[in-house]
This record gives sequence, C-alpha cells and structure tokens, in this order.
Amino acid sequence: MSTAAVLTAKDFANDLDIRWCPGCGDYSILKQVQTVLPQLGASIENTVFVSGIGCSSRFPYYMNTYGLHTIHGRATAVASGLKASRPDLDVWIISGDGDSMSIGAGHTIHLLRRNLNVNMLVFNNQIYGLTKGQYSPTSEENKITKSSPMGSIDHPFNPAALALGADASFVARSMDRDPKHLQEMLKRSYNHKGTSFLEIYQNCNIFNDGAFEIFTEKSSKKMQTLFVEQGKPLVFGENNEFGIKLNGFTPTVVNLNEGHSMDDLWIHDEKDLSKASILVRMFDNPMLEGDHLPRPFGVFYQNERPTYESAFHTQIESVKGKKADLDALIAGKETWTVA
Amino acid sequence: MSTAAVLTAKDFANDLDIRWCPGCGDYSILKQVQTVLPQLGASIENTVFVSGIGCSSRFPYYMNTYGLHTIHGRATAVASGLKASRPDLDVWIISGDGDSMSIGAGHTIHLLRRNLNVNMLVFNNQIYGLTKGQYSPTSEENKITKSSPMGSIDHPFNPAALALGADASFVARSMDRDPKHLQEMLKRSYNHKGTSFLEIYQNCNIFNDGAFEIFTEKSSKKMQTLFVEQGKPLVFGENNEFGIKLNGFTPTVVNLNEGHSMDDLWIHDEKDLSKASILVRMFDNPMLEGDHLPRPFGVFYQNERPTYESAFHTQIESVKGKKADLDALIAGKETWTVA
Amino acid sequence: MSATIEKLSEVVIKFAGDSGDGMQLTGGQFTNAAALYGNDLATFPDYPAEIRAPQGTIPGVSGFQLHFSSNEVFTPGDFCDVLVAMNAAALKANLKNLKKGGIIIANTDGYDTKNLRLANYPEGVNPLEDGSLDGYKVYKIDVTRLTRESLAEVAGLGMKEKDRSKNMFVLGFLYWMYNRNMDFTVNFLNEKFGKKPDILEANLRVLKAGYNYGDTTETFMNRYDVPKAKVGAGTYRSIMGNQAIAIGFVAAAQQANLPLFLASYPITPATDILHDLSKYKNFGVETMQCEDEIASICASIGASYGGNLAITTSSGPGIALKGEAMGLAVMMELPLVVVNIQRGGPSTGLPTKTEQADLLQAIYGRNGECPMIVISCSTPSDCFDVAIEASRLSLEHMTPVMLLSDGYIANGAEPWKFPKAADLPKINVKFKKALEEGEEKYLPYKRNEKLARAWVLPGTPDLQHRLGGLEKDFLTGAVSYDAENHERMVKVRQEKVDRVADFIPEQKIEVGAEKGKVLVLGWGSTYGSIKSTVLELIAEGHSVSHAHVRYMNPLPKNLGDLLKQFDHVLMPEINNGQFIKIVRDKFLVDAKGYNKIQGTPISKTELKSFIIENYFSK
Amino acid sequence: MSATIEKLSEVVIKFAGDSGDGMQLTGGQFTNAAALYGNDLATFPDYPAEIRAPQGTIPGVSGFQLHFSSNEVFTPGDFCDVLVAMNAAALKANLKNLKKGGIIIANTDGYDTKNLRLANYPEGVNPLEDGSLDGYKVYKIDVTRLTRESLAEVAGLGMKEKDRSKNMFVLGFLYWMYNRNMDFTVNFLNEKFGKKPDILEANLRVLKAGYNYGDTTETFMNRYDVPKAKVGAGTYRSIMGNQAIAIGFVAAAQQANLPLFLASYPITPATDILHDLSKYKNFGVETMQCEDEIASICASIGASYGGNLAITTSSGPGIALKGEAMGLAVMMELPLVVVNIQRGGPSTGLPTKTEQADLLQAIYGRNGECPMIVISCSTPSDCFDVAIEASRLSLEHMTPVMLLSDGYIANGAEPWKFPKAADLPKINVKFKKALEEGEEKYLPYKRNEKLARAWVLPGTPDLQHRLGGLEKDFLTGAVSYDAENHERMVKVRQEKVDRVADFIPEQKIEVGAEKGKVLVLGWGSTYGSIKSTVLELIAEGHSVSHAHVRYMNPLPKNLGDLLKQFDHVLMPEINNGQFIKIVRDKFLVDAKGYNKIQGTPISKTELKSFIIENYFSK
Ligand SMILES: Cc1ncc(C[n+]2csc(CCOP(=O)(O)OP(=O)(O)O)c2C)c(N)n1
Ligand SMILES: Cc1ncc(C[n+]2csc(CCOP(=O)(O)OP(=O)(O)O)c2C)c(N)n1
Ligand code: SF4
Ligand code: SF4
Ligand SMILES: [Mg+2]
Ligand SMILES: [Mg+2]
Repeated sequence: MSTAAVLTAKDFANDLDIRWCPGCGDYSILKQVQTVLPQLGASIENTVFVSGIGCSSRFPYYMNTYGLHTIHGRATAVASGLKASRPDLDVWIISGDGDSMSIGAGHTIHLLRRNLNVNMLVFNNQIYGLTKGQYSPTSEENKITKSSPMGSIDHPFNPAALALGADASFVARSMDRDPKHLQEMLKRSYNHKGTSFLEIYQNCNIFNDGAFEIFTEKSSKKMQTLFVEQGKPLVFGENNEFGIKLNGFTPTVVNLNEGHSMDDLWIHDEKDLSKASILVRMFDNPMLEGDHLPRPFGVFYQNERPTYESAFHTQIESVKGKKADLDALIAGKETWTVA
Repeated sequence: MSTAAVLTAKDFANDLDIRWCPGCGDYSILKQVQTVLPQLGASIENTVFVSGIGCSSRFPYYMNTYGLHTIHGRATAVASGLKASRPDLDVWIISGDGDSMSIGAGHTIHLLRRNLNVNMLVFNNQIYGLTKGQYSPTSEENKITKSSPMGSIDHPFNPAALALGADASFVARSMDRDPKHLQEMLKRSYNHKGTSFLEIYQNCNIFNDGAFEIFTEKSSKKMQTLFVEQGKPLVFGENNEFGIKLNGFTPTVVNLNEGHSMDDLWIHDEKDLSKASILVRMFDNPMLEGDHLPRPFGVFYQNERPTYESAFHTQIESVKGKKADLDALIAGKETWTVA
Repeated sequence: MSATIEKLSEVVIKFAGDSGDGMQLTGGQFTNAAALYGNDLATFPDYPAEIRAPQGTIPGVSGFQLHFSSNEVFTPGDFCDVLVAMNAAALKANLKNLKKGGIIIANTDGYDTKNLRLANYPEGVNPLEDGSLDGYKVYKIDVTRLTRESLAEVAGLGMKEKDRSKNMFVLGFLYWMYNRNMDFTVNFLNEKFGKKPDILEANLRVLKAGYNYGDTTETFMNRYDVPKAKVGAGTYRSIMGNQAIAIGFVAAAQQANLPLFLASYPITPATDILHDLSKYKNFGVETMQCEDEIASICASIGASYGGNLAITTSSGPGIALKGEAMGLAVMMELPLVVVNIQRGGPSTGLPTKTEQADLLQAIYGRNGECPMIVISCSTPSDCFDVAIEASRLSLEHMTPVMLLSDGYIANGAEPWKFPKAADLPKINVKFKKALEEGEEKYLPYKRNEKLARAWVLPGTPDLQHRLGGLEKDFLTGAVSYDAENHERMVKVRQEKVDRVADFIPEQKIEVGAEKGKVLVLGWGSTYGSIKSTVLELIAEGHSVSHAHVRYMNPLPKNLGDLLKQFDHVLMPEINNGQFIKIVRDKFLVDAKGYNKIQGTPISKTELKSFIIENYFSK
Repeated sequence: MSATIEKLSEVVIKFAGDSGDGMQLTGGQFTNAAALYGNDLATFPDYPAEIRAPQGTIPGVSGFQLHFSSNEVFTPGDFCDVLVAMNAAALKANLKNLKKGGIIIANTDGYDTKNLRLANYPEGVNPLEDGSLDGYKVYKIDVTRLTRESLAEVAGLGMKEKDRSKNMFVLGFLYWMYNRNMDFTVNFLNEKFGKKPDILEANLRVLKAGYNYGDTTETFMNRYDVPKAKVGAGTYRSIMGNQAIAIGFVAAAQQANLPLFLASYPITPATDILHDLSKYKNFGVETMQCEDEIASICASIGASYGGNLAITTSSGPGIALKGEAMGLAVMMELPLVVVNIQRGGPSTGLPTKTEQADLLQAIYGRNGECPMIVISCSTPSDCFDVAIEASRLSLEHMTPVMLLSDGYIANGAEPWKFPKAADLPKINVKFKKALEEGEEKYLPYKRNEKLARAWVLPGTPDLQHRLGGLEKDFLTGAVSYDAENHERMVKVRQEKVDRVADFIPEQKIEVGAEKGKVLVLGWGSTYGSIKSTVLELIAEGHSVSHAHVRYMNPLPKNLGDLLKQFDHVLMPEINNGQFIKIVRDKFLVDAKGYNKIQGTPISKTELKSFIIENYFSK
C-alpha cells in the first residue's frame, strides 16, 4: 500500500507499440485503467490482466503488470482458476462482446454465479472487430454486416439483464467517451468484493462507427443518457428537467417543470434486485415499446455475497494438515505384510 | 391434423426397454409427453426429439418419433440447425440441468435469445445423474456429493431467472409428480411460437432423492407451492387461504382470513416482464431472505416475438431465384476470353 | 461332514449379479481377504452403462472378476474357474467365459419365470434344469430363502432390507469354499454398520450362515486352498488405477513442494480421480468442478500460471474438447498434466468399456505443430509412478504432458508393494524470483539446457510479463509475426519435447532375451496380458521377448536399436492400430498389429495362439 | 519523349504500403487488367495481423504480390522485379525479396523523418539518399505532392480525401510502364463511385496523372511489354481460393439437388467463405452465424439430419473445437463437410499466415477410432473442384469429410478457365422414402456397396429412427454395448472410409517421368512451387518428377506402387513434417522432408537448390 501510493499511471503502462486503430475507443479505456489503478493503491506485481481474443483482448500487452492473452471466450475460465488458487492477486478480465457473450457466454454466466472476486470489463462495440466486422450477440437486429448482407436476424442480448439473470453481484455500465464516469465505475468495480461485471460501450470506428454516438455526443447525450447514483432520483435532460417515475412496474418519463416533483421519482437503490431488473430493461422491455426512455449508466446492482475463493480456501484451511501424512495416504486403509 | 387426431399415446411410444432406474421421475415426464402429443395433434413423423447426454437425454430413444441423442450440452445447437433448415418439423429439446446449464449453458441462452420455435424441456434433478452423483449448477449450496465431500461452494443458477435474463419468450416450471400440471405446461410450451423454456423438477431417486419433496408431497405441497395462472391472483395454502401481495417490489404473504382480500393480491400477468422477474426470484432474492415464500409453478412469462427461422426464410424467400444462375455465379463479374 | 481340501495354485472367480445385488462389494471383500492372506491377485470390475439398468436383464448385469494365486499374477484371467451367477441374466452373460468343467454357484431364486424371461431365455427353458450345464459343476443354492431364514429372528428389519444381505451369504459360502478367514469382512461390517446395529447384525448373521451352509451341507464335497504367493517381502495394499493416480499427484505435489490444483468436469471413467482428490483437502489439494472440460483445462492453465502443480482429468469426448487449450499451454510453455482415462470411442462410444484409441489424438490431435509429452500407465499401481513422472516432466521441462490410462486399469485392482514417501523422487522446481547477476532485462522465453523457460509467479516484483497464444519472440516472448522467428519457435518447441528423451530411462526388455525372433511391443494396459503370454511362450521354449513402452512421446532413445534385434515385431493394442503407426513411421520397421477392439483386455489365450500360429507354427 | 519498350516474358511486382494506402486495391486492379489482357498470373496478398496496425510501422505494412507472364505461371514468384514502396517501412520490410538490380518505386513523401523513425531507420539515415540502394533502379516520385497538384482544381474535396487517391497515381504510372490500357480501372471507378461524382473525378484525374507522368517525364526511359500468354483457349476469370470454395459448394448443392446449409463462426482466414455464401441467398443458400465453432458444427449436423448439404467452415483453434462433434457425425454416419482453411499454429499462432500443419489433426485428431475422409486443395481454382468433390464423397458415402485449404490459396488468386454448370459432375443423392419390397423393418444401419447407410429425412412416414453417439448395433442402429458388435462397427467405419479409394482417381504424375531418381511428392498449396521447380529441373536434364496428392485419406490405391518407381522421395511441406509421417508408416518408404514453417509458401529458388544439392550435386 505504502509503496503503491507513490505509483503513477505511467508505472502501469509499458513501452509496447499499441496496435489498435487510430481513434479506437479502446485507447480511452486503457488510459482510464492506467489512471485509476495507482489511485486505488493497486500494486503492479500483484495485478494480472487476463483476456480472451479480440481487439479488446490485446489489452494486457499494454499494461506493465502480469497478464495472459488466452484463447477466444475463455478468459473467464482461466481467470477463475488463477483467482481460486491465488486469492492474493488482483485479477482483471478483459473481454469483448463476442468474446464474453458469444463463444464465452457460458463461462461468463458461470463466473457470475460463482462470484469470484475479479473485475470483468466487457468492451462492447456491438461488432466483431478483430475478424473485421461481423455482427455480434449485442448487435442490434437488422444490422448489415459482412456476414449479414440483408441484415442480422439475431435478437441481441441485453448484457446487464443477462448478468442479473446469472446472479451477478455487481452490474454496471459506462462508456469509453466519458473518462470521469468510466474511472468512477472502474473504482467501484475494483472495490466490489465479488465478480464485478462492467459493460463499457466502446466505439469501433472502423467497423461500427457511431454505434453509441447518441450517448456520447454533446448534442444528444443529456437527453439520451441517464446516470444513476445510489440514493438519488433518476433524472436526465439538458438541465436535469426530466425524471423517471414508476407507474406500477412501468418506468415513465415525467417533466419536472410540469407539475412533477423530485419526490415522485424513482430513487435508485443498488441493492434492490427487482428494481435493477426493471432498470436494465428500460430500453428493451417489449412492454415499453413506443416510450422512449434514456439509456441508463452507472451501477445498477451491487450486493455482496461470499466469494467462491473464500469458501474454497475456508474448506481447505479447516482441515489442512489434519492427518496429512503422505505415507498414510499411500498405504491406505488396509495393508498386509509379506515377510 | 385429421390423421393425427386418431393417434394415441401408444403411437408415440416404442418397444425399447427403458433404462432409467425404477422410480426415476423421468418415467412420468415421458408418459405425459406421450399423452399430450396426440392431444395436440402432433404427427409422429414430423416430430423430432433432440437431446444431449445424461439420464434425461435418453428420452428420444423411447419415443417412436425421429430423434437425435447428441453430445453433452449441444442438443440446443443441433436442434437450432435442424429447426432453422426445417421449420416444418416439431422440434423438442430434452436436456438435464447439467446438460443445459453447465456445459450447455452458452448454447441455451443463445437459443433463447434467437427464439427458434422449439420446445426445450429441462429435467432439473439438481444433480448429475448419469455420472453417478456430482453437484450440478442447480444444486443448492453446501450440497454434499462425491465431488463436494465438504459441501459444494458454487452458488446455483435460478434457471427461470437466467432464461428471462437471456430474453426467453416463454418461461415456465412444472414437476414430474404433478401429471396434470405437467401436461398443461407441455401443451402451453407446444402452443407457444418461439422457444419454450420449461423447467421440470424431476426426482432422481438414486442420487438426490427427495430434492423436491416439499413441493410434491401431499403434506407440504399446498403450503410450499404456488400455481400461477394468467389473470388470477396469487394464492396458496391448504384452502387457498394465503395470498401474495406486492409491497412495492417486495412480495409478501398475507392471510386472506385475516383482513386481506383477493383484491389486494398480485394478479398474475404473463406478459409483464417486470413482474415475471420478481416472480422467478421469489425464492432466492437476497432482499427477501428470511421471508418464506412458496415456490411458483406455471407459465411465468410468455410473449411472442418473431422466430429466428421465420426471419431466416423470409430473407431467403425474398430473393430466392433472383439471378440465381449458376453459370453466372461461376463466371463472376469479370471474364476474358482467349481465342 | 467336512469336505476334503484340495490345493490349487490359482483360481479365477467371477461374481455376477444384478446391479443391485452387491457384487462389487462381495468381490472387493473377497479380494481384500485374499490379499491380506498373501495371494497375488488382479481384479476387473465390469459395470453396466446405466445407473440402474432394468433389473434382471443382461444390460443390468454387474460383474467383478478376481484372479488370485500362489504365483505371480498379471491379469484378472481370461476364463473363470468359478462363476457366481445371482440370476439368469448373470449366467447368460458370463457363461462363455467359464472354463469347461468350471463351477457355477447359482442363486435359484434368480431363475424364476420372470428372471428367465428378462434374460431372454426362450419360454419354458431353465438352464439350471434342462441339462445344458451338464459340463459344469453346478451348485444351486436358494440364497434368498436361506438369507431370510437366517434372519427370521431379527426384528426391526423389513423384507427388502433383509434381502439386501443376500450377497453376504454368497461371500460366507466362498470363504468356506476357499478355506478363508472371515475376520476381514467382520471388521469391515463392524466399521460400516457400527451405527446401525440391526443391519450389522443381519449382515454378520448371513455371512456366517453362508459359511456354515458350506460347512454343514453334505452336498458340497470340495474345498480348496490357494497358498500364499511367493511375492517379495514387504508391505502391500490393494490399489486401483484411479486411486493410484490421485495419490500419485498428491505425492508429486509434495515432492515438488507445490500446491496441487485440479480442475475437472465429471466423465466416466475419469471422475473417480476428482472424487478422490476432493477428499484430500487436508493435504491442501484444491479441486474445482468446472462447468465443462474447456473451462477446467483453462482454469488449470490459470492455476499453473499462478504457481500450482495444475492438472485436469477427463476422458473420450472431454479430452477432444480440451485440444484447443492444450495448444495454449504449449505456447505459453507452462506446466500442466492432462490426464486421459481412455474409454471406448469414437464419440460417446462405450463409456464404461476400455480402449487405447486416443494415442494418436494425444500425439497429433491439435491444430498446428503442437508437440506434447505423452506418457502411459501399464497397471493400476504403475499409475502412481506415472502420475509422479508426468508431474516431474511437466514441471522440470515447463511444458504440458498428457498422461494416458484407460478404463481397464482405472477400475482394476492389484496388490501394490507401495513405497515410502521418503524414497520418492524429488521434483526440482525453482521459481525465478529476481534478475540474476548480469541480467539486464527479464527475458520470459530464455531457456535452460532442457530448453525450459523460467517459471515466474505473478506477485514477483519487477518480473512482470505477459503470455499468450500468438507466436512469440524467441527471447522476449513479445508477439512476433516474423517468419524466421516462427520457424525457430516451432523447431524449439519440438526440440524441447524431443530432448526429454535425455531425461528418461532407456527402453528395457521386460521379459525374454535382448535379441531373438519375435518382440512383442506393447504400451499401456496390455502389460499384464502380454507379459503373462510371453512368459508362457518362453517357458515353452520360444524365442519371444516383451518390451513395454511407457514414454510414448518422445520415445526412448534406444527403442529403434532395440527393435532391430528381432526378426519380427508384434504390437498388440486395444484399438485399430495406433502406436504401430508411430513405430513404423519412426523406424521403418514392418511391425504387425494384433488388435482387439471389444472394450475388454486382450486375453492371454488368444494372444498366445496368435503368436504361435503366426511365428512358430512351422 | 516516349520511352523505348522492352519485351519481357514475366514480371513480379510487389505493391507495398501502409494499411491505409490502398495497396490491395491497386494490386487487384493491375491484376485484373493483366488477366483481361491475357497474361497468365498468380497473386499473393499479405495483410498485417492488426486491423489498422500503427501507421508507418513495419507491422502496418500491407502487401500484394503479382506475378504475370507470357508463360504459364504457378506461383506469385519468389523475388520481385519491381517493388512499389509507399513508405520507408514498406521498403524495409520488402527489400530482401527484391531482385538485385530490380526497380524500386518510392513515394518520397513516405520517407520523411517521422516515417524513417517509425520504420526503425537509425537517426539521420534515409535509404533513398545514402547510396544503400545503389544496386537497384530507384524511381523517387513525390506521389503525394503530384496527387494534390493534379487535384488542385477539384473543389469539394478535403485534403484527406484527395490524398486517398494517391494509389491511383501509382497505378496509372504502372499502367504506363507496362504499356497497359486503363479501361478496366476506369470502368471500375465509374461503377464504384458513380454516385459520388467528386470522388470519381478525383480518382480518374489522378490515375491519368500517373500515366501522363510516365509519358511526359524524361527521367523514365524504360517501358516494358509482357505479351499475352499462350494459355488454352477459353473464357477465364480471376479467382481466389475462398471464393472458389463458396461457389463450389453452391454448385455442389445444385448438382446434388439439395439446399446448401452453412453454419459458421468467424475466424481468419476462413471467414470470407461465410461472407460470400451469405450473399447467395438467391440460390437458396442458408447461412447461420452461430455463437461458436461447436454450435456451428452441431447446427450443421442438425441440418444434415434434416436433409441439407451441410457444411461448416473454420480454421486453427476453431477446428480444434469441432473435434468432439466430428466424432458424433462419424457415429451418426451423416454427410457433413468440415472446411479447414489452415493458418499458422499452434494455438492462436499466426492467424494471417499460411501453414499446412493441421493434416495430422484432420486424420487423427479425434477421440477413439474415428476415421474421416480428408481431401486437400492445391490452388485457388482447384478449391472449386475440391468443394464439389468433398460434397460428393460426403453425400454418396454418408460420412463426414474434412476439406483442407490454407491461407495462401484462400487469399491468393489465379486465372481460371471456369467450367460450364452443365459440365459439372452429378452427385447422386437418393433419400429413402419408404420400405422396399421385401423389407420388413427399417434398418437404419443397413449398408450399400459403398458401406453407406440410407439417408432418411424426418417427416418420412414409418421410417422414424433415432441416431446418437453411443455405439450402435450393426443393423438396427440401436444402442449396443456388445463387445463383438463394437469391433465390427469400428472396422466397418474404417472400411467405409478405406473403400472410398475405389471411387476416386488413381494418383497421377503431375510432371516428369513415371520412374526415375527423385519424386517430389506434395499436397495442398505447395503445388505451384513444386511444379515450377520440377519443370525447371527437368528442363535442365535432371531425373525428377512431381506428384501431388489431393486425396489424403484414404490415399489413392496406386500411391505405394508409384513411390516405388523412384530412388528417392522428397516431401516438401509448410509444416514440420506431417504427410511424410503417413507415407512412411503406410509404405515404409524412407521419404525425406523439406520443411519450411515461415508462414509463407516455399520458394522455387530454395527448393531447387535443395534438390540439386541433395540429389544432383555429384
Ligand atoms: C476459437 C476461435 N474462434 C474464432 C476466433 C476468431 N475471432 C477472434 S476475435 C473474434 C471476435 C472478436 O469480437 P469481440 O469479442 O467483440 O472483440 P473485438 O475485436 O470487437 O474487441 C473472433 C470471432 C478465434 N480467434 N478463436
Ligand atoms: C463432453 C462430455 N463431458 C462429460 C460427459 C459426462 N457426462 C455425461 S452426462 C453428464 C451430466 C449429467 O447431468 P444432467 O445433465 O443433469 O443429466 P441427468 O443425468 O441428471 O439427467 C456428464 C457430466 C460427457 N458424456 N461428455
Ligand atoms: S477494428 Fe474496431 S475495435 Fe478493433 S482496434 Fe480497430 S477500431 Fe478498435
Ligand atoms: S440416476 Fe437418477 S436421474 Fe438417472 S435414471 Fe437413475 S433415478 Fe433417474
Ligand atoms: Mg466487439
Ligand atoms: Mg441432472
């Protein structure tokens, strides 16, 4: 801690040439991670970045920490074995929307239910970047890509809803273009004990440029995004003049200048799984079709429960050394002696 | 339809020796399926049962229909290819809790989001039967099994919540020991256009006997189960004297004999995704800890949206035959001729 | 009237009955008693594929074969002397393996109309009565009735519970027949049912009733004595292959001074290793049941990077799934042992039967040039040594190793003169903890004389590095698309595996001369069959030798020369010819195969007659 | 002043520049123009592994090599005559492959301080100025400035957009240099930018400016003419391997009268087949992008059961993942073509480089005895025939087939005298629709003379059946644990594949005599290199022949005899020696390998000198 306190972002960077396309959103994410780690008191040598395959998965190479660039979709599994056996390490998983939600979807949801204390960053650019532009499991329907010349017909996952469905203990969203928010979310992820699932909207300016433009561009951002904060009412708009109210289970937009008060609004409570379920569905619940609601960002749900590795080691520690005699183990229960 | 109408359960059975343990819950499920198919007007030759590996996955062998006993965890993927290319067939997927939610978890959630019109029956016995008794992704925590002699430390999935998180269009639960309800749920599954996810509690009397006893035994069933029906209030108890009321987002049990009326109760609405999310979490939402709520059965959510295979063939049909000249395709755009 | 006692040098008994009849337990008890007495022995259980196959049917038959002897024993025996057949299906399924004139002990209750029908005997036919068994000595005992009668006075137990001790009657009777002491089983029952006095009493009573039945019934004239074997002095235990693998890895971890980490997904017949290791948490063993085979090998790779002796266990289709990640371990040059308990294939195949058909997959079954060390086990107890050896090679050479066992040795048992922990080989593991004198920069892919790179654990200051599956620079380990570097890396990864040949023993001749007419060259679980066959052929004056290969890749350096000393090389395998392909390619020797692909070991009888016919008949 | 025009028989040009410089397009345009003109040719693009590697660096260099000639062409050429080097990094990366005395066309703007530094030239060193290129003919052109100048009058376009047409300047200049007509590119531009008149005009202007620059600048004295090749009469197109595979399958489906179904997951360099086939929905082609490789092969198995010509495409790690499911297809005995576009391995390896290192995996890489037909492509256009042939074998023999191509032919192009649809081979597929006369019961595993079982589609009344991965009865297909049945099934699945040898052509000698000193035996993408090498050696009077194997498993029946006609067998492979292992095992022939594992084709130069040195030097 004390040595770590004097570290700077530079200490977490190395001098490798970065191989992302100029303008790629990955640069910003890398920078925010390098910025927050020293602030969090992380140590270089106790930190491991584990990634799968994809543009995003190149990330570990650019960190001056330990790192593994594994195989497509399996970063979560590799990280699970590492963290289970080495709970002393800070383990970060870096993955793309294809890596974590297409080929790696199964491992992702298992990681979430097991709740190892790792931080999982999903760089969601709604496209396969590295393989040069096919639709991904988060691409919107009807998307025209090289493998879907007439538009994709796959209904996309809602990553936050999927994570909640898999019993994730921490679910949040941020974006590459909002460094301050992203830094805040990275810190929250790091400080959560259990698996932190942080979806990061990331612009792939080569194959899916502008996918998140309405959330990131000044002209539309205020109306299209909703930044949720614990204990605060849900407000948005140029001057926070709009709020979200719950009509039964249905979120609706109200204008605070038109007779609605702050007291009517939905107060964000990260601990409330039911509310979180509604929050993450705000933009794709079929019942809400027609209503246009802003896209929420922030920590949607956070609730600590025991981590896998603590239970794992508690069991071992409770019996370790007891009757741990190798000779006795080899001999087993029944032996006989021939003279 | 007219020929199908004269079929009976026997027509769907064959004379193969059934290899499940005597007393296994799988027998009842087999019987109910064989019973409802003729009632639904299904035809023998247009029906295909596709399974993975596990005790449950032996199912197709016992049906006198077409069938595939594939590999562990991949029934969903095989069925997807079959249904996409042959929308005319009735495709049923048979899977166990390990098959569908451990090794096959990734494919399961992709099937659900794609929404092919197939019926997926998950025989959940909360154990690996075929490999003789290890805990599964639905086993309760601290379960002592051969591979967890000190109790399992994996937090289980809530299958219905996972399915909702993956945008399933139909999510329901039934049990082996309630033939009438199971038949009803099978019919609902069959009639739903889109992927029907039906979890069936199934007793493995060899490796996990009694796992669902409180829901199936006369003595406890009435108090421990809640059968939901569209448009009806949520009631349970020996004489339906208890009801579920929503306190904000928190379901609470009220006694109808003690000042609460039917009008206060939660009315079940299958179309309401928000409510469905709360319903499926009734027994494991960490916020509700302490409160003992009954386990819901029935159709939790049902909402039609376009099926994958219809979009798949709509695209093809819209261009099929247009400029489909093989010679032109082979020649490509630019050719030259050498004399 | 006491029967006469005849001396025999060896006996093969097959216990067969319905899955619920407790034949595995009965066989196990008799085995341990024979072992404690001092016989040499080998066993082979053979379960139905279903958990509880339909009662009374042939697929429902569960068997346990025991070969015990006053001589050395290498296999569970081809044909049995005694067949215990608890029902008609058990008789039908096993009769073909009973020696002519052999003994049948039949539980008549298992031959009623229903049982006969379930066993597919034609209407009205009862083999116990139609004279078809005239060539055998048939002892018909109404075990069910006798069991019930001996429990008439025991209150507090229902009929079903009483019937469950039927197998003790048979066991008691066999103890009498082979003049054995029942103490072992009495102790076992006391321990097992100590807390359930009713059941304990019932079992003890029935066990004794069985013994007494032999003693008092005039029908049974013959008793047999199988004297102790002249096995080497020392302390023994009985061991099954999977047990041996599990404790072998615990030992290896201790010898390497590392924690042991296993990530696995259940699959027959590998699961028992997971079960066993899960029980050894007191040794600090970490076991993780993952969601599938891919996750488990990946978790093990993560644990290996973290500094564990990391292993993963599987079988058949599960091993196929791990192929991609094995490639990653090869590229990362991390230690990892992949244990493959082979079973009948392809695809789901025959999960409960044995086969040696994954060898080529082990050696060649990955994308790209992806060499792995491959090492095989030949007997249940050998599994212990091989587990340690696999760990040693993987840790010292910093590369993944595939360990091949199979269903036959995994579940078979043999007596094992086990070693002392203090005598086990040390495994040298030294983590790199800092730059050395004169080292300016940490080079993750710098190699030692074994071509192994250094193992650096995350948490070590100043040695941060990143590993991955892309081709990497020869020294720095940075991603490199350089053409010549790639060729160099492909060659060095191959050379690293090849060089293991300098660190393993040379190939020995197991039995027979160093030169001669026929060399029978085997690997894996055919060991016992080949050895006993060759021993007999040598005794009969034939020029035959046996060599058995443990190190499949790389092969021992002298193997080629050794083969050249023989006119013929014969390679028996429980597959369609796999090791033979490698031997022919490597040494251009015109080896011939003897292949049996029936889910069972090769029998001495068939192998012997094949050899005589092909090489010694004129 | 017009330059003199020199006649050349062949030229190799390498277009090299930054990823953003449009070199692939430039190369493609020149190629098509050359093809239309009547040259024979071959091309080889070579992309950086990154989408957009850092501008100006060596990893960011994108190249396109074109070999065009008035003679027959088999490879893109070992060394180039002309190197277009748009920046310093492009020069640095490619100079070693330029012939001594060759031409360098350098865009001086790409050699400023920044570019020199990014290309890792030492401070102050500029190769264009320090005399280090004195052995070459260097044409320094300030393309950027000239481009801008020629667009000075074009309004409506920013500087960035103007600069984007730089590559047209180079193209125009080369058209002038090789005395070519620009019509092809003019048409292309008109079509491409028809809707963007500004951009169209800019491109046309710059193209012409490049041409005129050659015409009017006095510096350039030499122009060249490469006459038409004497290739066979007929109509040609240019084709890349992956394109040919895609249309080959469309053709196969049509010839078999089946719908084509592809399930796939993107992976380099196989993805383009998915892209292409996705565009052929008008032919009824069904393409499904799945969540991973396992799902895609499984979906294809489902589609195959449903009656489609089902295929799945992948590469490297993706193929490794499909191993388990291939076993299922083998057991179910369903048709399925698994296309493997091989790339550099192991693990993630070198995704954008070529290699032939998945052959052993293709043949042996599955659990259990799991034989598959394996067939390989030797040139881009050959991919078309092989796709049809793979479909034929799979459909007619009812068993999965692995088709092996690789990154080199997948992206390489050659002129193709394409066939008429009417002349394509018919594929015989007959679904069984009912019991035949005298047939009492449907037996799903009854076989015909090819040992193929009948294909029955779900939906067919009365023929319901169930398939699975467990071992099955020889006739009924019911699950069978019977020992002898298993052996019989293992043998029959092997025999079924072996018997394919009766239905494929015998192995031919490609060039050279049927008998002689050295046979160069190849497979796959080494075709061009070997053929051109052997032709030269023969021309020089050496006794060398070339045979090229398409059918890897089973091998052509006469292959063993053919090998015996030569004193030596040499096997060049872009791997560490894989096919050679099979040949040595099968035929006990002491074949030698020539192995290059550098992610690039074997060059004629090196192979020729190896052969001369080893076989003809004394
Ligand atoms: C087993 C395997 N399958 C496929 C690939 C090819 N592949 C590499 S990355 C990728 C998807 C990349 O998309 P995503 O995960 O969203 O990452 P991005 O590049 O967009 O950051 C694919 C399909 C591979 N390397 N390995
Ligand atoms: C690839 C692969 N891994 C593992 C196995 C072994 N296996 C067969 S079934 C099964 C799990 C069975 O559990 P479940 O799906 O719940 O089915 P159940 O037997 O309980 O009905 C396992 C691990 C296998 N056959 N294939
Ligand atoms: S392709 Fe897209 S995601 Fe990949 S590096 Fe380029 S901009 Fe970033
Ligand atoms: S083991 Fe359990 S699930 Fe399997 S057949 Fe037996 S009772 Fe049923
Ligand atoms: Mg992406
Ligand atoms: Mg189960």
